[in-house]
Amino acid sequence: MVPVEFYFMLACVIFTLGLFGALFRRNIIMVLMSIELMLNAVNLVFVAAGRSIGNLDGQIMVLFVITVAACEAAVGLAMVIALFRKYGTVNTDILRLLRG
Amino acid sequence: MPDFSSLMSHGVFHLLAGLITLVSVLVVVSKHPVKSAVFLVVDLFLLAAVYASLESHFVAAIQVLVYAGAVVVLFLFVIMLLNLQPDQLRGMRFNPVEAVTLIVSVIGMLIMLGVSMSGKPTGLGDGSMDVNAIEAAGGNTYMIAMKLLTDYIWPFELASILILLAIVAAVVIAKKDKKPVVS
Amino acid sequence: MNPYIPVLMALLFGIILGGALSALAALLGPKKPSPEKSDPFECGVPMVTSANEKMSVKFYLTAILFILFDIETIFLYLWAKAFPNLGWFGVLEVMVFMVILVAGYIYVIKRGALEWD
Amino acid sequence: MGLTADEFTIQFISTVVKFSILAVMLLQVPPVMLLVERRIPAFMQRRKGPNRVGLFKFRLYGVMQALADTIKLIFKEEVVPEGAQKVFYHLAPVFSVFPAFLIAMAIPYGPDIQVLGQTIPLSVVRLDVGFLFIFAISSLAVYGVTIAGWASNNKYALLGSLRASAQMISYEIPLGMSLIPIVLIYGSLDLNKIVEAQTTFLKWGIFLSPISFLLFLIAMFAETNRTPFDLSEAEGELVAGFHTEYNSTKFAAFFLGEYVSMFVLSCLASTVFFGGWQVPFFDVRALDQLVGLPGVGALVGFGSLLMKAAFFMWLYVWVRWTIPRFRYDQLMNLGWKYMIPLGLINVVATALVLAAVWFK
Repeated sequence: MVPVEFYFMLACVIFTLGLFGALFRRNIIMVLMSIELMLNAVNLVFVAAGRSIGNLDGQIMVLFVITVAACEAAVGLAMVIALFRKYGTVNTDILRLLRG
Repeated sequence: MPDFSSLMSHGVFHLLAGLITLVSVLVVVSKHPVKSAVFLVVDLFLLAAVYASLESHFVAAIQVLVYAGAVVVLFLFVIMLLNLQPDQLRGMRFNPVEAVTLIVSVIGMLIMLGVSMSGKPTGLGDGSMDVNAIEAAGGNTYMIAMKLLTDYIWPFELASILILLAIVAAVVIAKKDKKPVVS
Repeated sequence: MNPYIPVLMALLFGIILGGALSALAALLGPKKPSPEKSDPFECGVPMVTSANEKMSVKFYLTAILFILFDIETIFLYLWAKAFPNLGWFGVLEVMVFMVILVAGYIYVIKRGALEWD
Repeated sequence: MGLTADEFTIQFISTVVKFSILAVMLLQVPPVMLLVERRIPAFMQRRKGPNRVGLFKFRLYGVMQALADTIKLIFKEEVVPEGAQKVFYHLAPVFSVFPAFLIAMAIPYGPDIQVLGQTIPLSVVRLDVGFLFIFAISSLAVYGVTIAGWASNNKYALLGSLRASAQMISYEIPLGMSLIPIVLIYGSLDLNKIVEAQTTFLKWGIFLSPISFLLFLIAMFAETNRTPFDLSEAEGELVAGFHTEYNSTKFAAFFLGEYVSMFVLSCLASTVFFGGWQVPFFDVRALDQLVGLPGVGALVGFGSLLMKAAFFMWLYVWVRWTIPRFRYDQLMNLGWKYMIPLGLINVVATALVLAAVWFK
């Protein structure tokens, strides 16, 4: 069987890539997508660890993480729409300038 | 006879891991948001394959159903609605806060990797719930359902409140009123 | 045998078939390109406005409500699977769950978020 | 894996055989429907329809029309519109083809058969999650439509694709909800177990949960973008919808995806509501002993399922030429304001009745 550490390593890589995207992209939608990537890395750890120690709580956690992620995407994108309507852009640089 | 199935699961894992890493990079660096979204679908699908290889059938199914089939559709819709054009990657502009955060996160990742690799690798089989035992108890989905509705009642009910809040919030934020409020 | 082996086969078959159909179009058939032919179709008149127009926010609201109801459906499936063993207790739990979500649904309807005019 | 090498070989070979037969069968659906979609309406409207294309002197009621159309489609010139997103334009047909083929794998086409002492199920994929697998894969079908419309750089295609995808996701919820009572009643997500539970006529899903059937039927028509819900290609308004700019074999790919998914949904409806491979009034599996030839029962069961599916395919055509198209606001109202509440009420009512009967 594949050691559980391999899954953790994969999750680390995905998480860091997601973090990179969340920090270095200008587009809010890209930032949200990167956050989805990070959440998926967490899910992977939950599933692999749950499988490794032999209970199903990890999988139930994933169910809740997915619920939270869907709600986050819904509300986050609603905010993107509202911002776009108000300022005509979804670029984080410009939105930062507007902060004052 | 060499352990064929172990070899196979290693091969499957490494193939999937390589593909996932590649596609994740593409998600993050693609210039056009639509391309990123499509790569994200592929990425989520591949992760579902990883879950399936871990015998987490239910999680694999909802991963495809909710993430790939719903959340990314929403992303695509918004990108198309706003008609976003390709944007530039944040070039070489130096931003100290972000640079420091990234360096710290990479160091943190290396530490995590070091810690997890320092110990003796634990096989997944160690103490894991036997797949046959789960099958005998009624299958993965059934076990999750029973656990969710007995041990996890409060999170379950709270999830409904969370969804309710998300529905209300999304409608309030995104919906334009027909008549703007006159102040 | 791993139940996902056939899934993989079907996936590969579907992708290869789709890819082949997509690629064949370029290989077979004549190629006589002309500027008129490759214009985007606009009922024969020159293109008036570009295809990149902003769309109604309704589509977006539909998609977001879809996600949230999709999750609700998944929870209901889990309950349905465990229904015979949970008895009245499970029914009660799901009733509470549903009442909360129906409140959200009624809000959406009352607010007119699903009015297509 | 718990299997010896021999057992593994048998399982693997049988999977490959089943898969090949199924794939070949599914590829026959569009050509057959090509003809059926012309002959049946012609019959309904007292026309003759295409009946002249034949091989040499044999016209065979125009059977060769399907072949002629296919050949014509293959040798058309491909025209890629100017300003199209090239990669996605070529990728979209792939996205629309593979979900339908994947779902088809999960449907049980007959009772289990015994080959060399091993039980071979007559569905290619049998998963613990059953229905959820089908919903998961079918929710991926939206991408083909969305990407095709967006990549074409054509406003009709974009409008058509947005309409079609909004419609598909809206009706996915009633589709999912309509099957929850079925899971409650039969206590399983596994399609094969559901079929096996429908032993007699009166245990068919349509009699135990008629409202589910109604919801499923409507959602099924909407999911495949067929009349009366073919808003995505309302030809008076939107030319041809999301595949306006597609021609040649790329159009054939969309055509294939549409008809295969229609067929698969027909099979699913027959499986869940009409007893699948069961034949009313006698057990198909007893046929093996009765005739003394193994596999006869499976064959009869397969035929039974195909006939039920053919009925639904015919229904698709019948409805197309009978009922006018909905308006888009009516379509969305029907989905969100009538079918979802009805689905929820159906679930609650079924649960209460079952709880009252089972738990006392």
